[in-house]
Amino acid sequence: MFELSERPLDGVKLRATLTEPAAGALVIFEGWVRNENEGRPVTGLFYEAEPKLCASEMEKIAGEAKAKFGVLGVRVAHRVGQLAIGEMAVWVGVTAGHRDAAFAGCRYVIDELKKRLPVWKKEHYADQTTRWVGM
Amino acid sequence: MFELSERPLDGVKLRATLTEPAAGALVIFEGWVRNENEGRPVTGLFYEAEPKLCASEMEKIAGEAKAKFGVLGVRVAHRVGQLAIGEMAVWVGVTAGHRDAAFAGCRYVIDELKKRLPVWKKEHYADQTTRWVGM
Amino acid sequence: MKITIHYFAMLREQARRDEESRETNATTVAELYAELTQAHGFTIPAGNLRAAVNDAFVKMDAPLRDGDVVTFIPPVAGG
Amino acid sequence: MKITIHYFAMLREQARRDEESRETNATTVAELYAELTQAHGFTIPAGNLRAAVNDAFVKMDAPLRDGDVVTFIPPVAGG
Repeated sequence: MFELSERPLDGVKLRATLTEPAAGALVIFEGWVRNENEGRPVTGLFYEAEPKLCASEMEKIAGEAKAKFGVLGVRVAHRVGQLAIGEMAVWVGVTAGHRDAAFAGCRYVIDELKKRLPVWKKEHYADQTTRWVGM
Repeated sequence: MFELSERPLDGVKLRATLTEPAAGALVIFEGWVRNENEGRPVTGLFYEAEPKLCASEMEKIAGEAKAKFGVLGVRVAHRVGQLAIGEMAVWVGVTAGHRDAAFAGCRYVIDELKKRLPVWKKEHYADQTTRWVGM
Repeated sequence: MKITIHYFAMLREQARRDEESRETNATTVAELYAELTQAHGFTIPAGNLRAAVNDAFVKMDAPLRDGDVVTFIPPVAGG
Repeated sequence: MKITIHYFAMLREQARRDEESRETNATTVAELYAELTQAHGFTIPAGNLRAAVNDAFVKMDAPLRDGDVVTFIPPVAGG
């Protein structure tokens, strides 16, 4: 259900794990490394994570999404290591019978993930400085 | 920005058209043919569309999404012809700087598309009967 | 005057054709649909239809001109 | 008693290590962090941290036992 990867995330493989005949809607969220943050030019990001706590926390979040919204499948992958502009940092896919639940569930999973998952991000700026986001 | 296709939709190619360095979020909606509707077992769907009106109406909807939510890119594809259970009927991808706009924009596009796009759907049921949905 | 009509979905099936060219005295889209309902036995009420003339959506009381291409839009169900 | 500590992100950089084993008299996670802050010059306030003991999240006043593995969780920023 969840994976951390040091290599580029493969959306095609992740999506393939979610197919099922009762699903009428899939909503995918992808987070990409963008070229600026809060007005500062960004050249790249470094992500770091604690694997065991990530896995257990994601199981909880997925369970909550299923209980709250009745979604069918939840699949999440997060990249770690050094990422360039345009690379995919996170992939969240949620299936449901209909689109209301799929949208609500996908939004819930990415919001909770950002609040709760032990993942850290260091921004690299065009002026060669770096910053651990939120610290 | 919009295409109708008689062949399976290629999410990888569609997504590739949306990459840009200022985008931090991509939200994709996929509509899949599911195995039941309103309690009736479904064996397949037939989709039909009016190409010119679809293209002009999708241009309007995409423009509205950009104006309302500040999204960066909008890409939509709709399948036509006979589809089996599990096949993708529609693909909507919306990019934005951040996830709020990407979610709101994607939701807006699929909701408006379903209300306004000249596309029609005939359901095929397990008991061999068929029905034009909504007529 | 001569009007070309394009049919889709249930209208296409009930008219048993994709399109037709027709001499008509109908002066509006709504009048044309009433005439075609007589001819083909359409079952979709006019109030549930939209229409386009020459690739642009119009109201059902839009006037017709010789050579117009009319598309009737049954209730849509994309996605 | 002996405690193993795992460091991530800014704490890893400031401690200049991924982990360490340490003899300590700290009786709670919070006391341990205070001691480590003295040793390594951590700049993240204890109030901004979460912690896990033996792979489960705990409160900062959770007690420590000999052999525990403690992970300090700086403010997260995934996605």
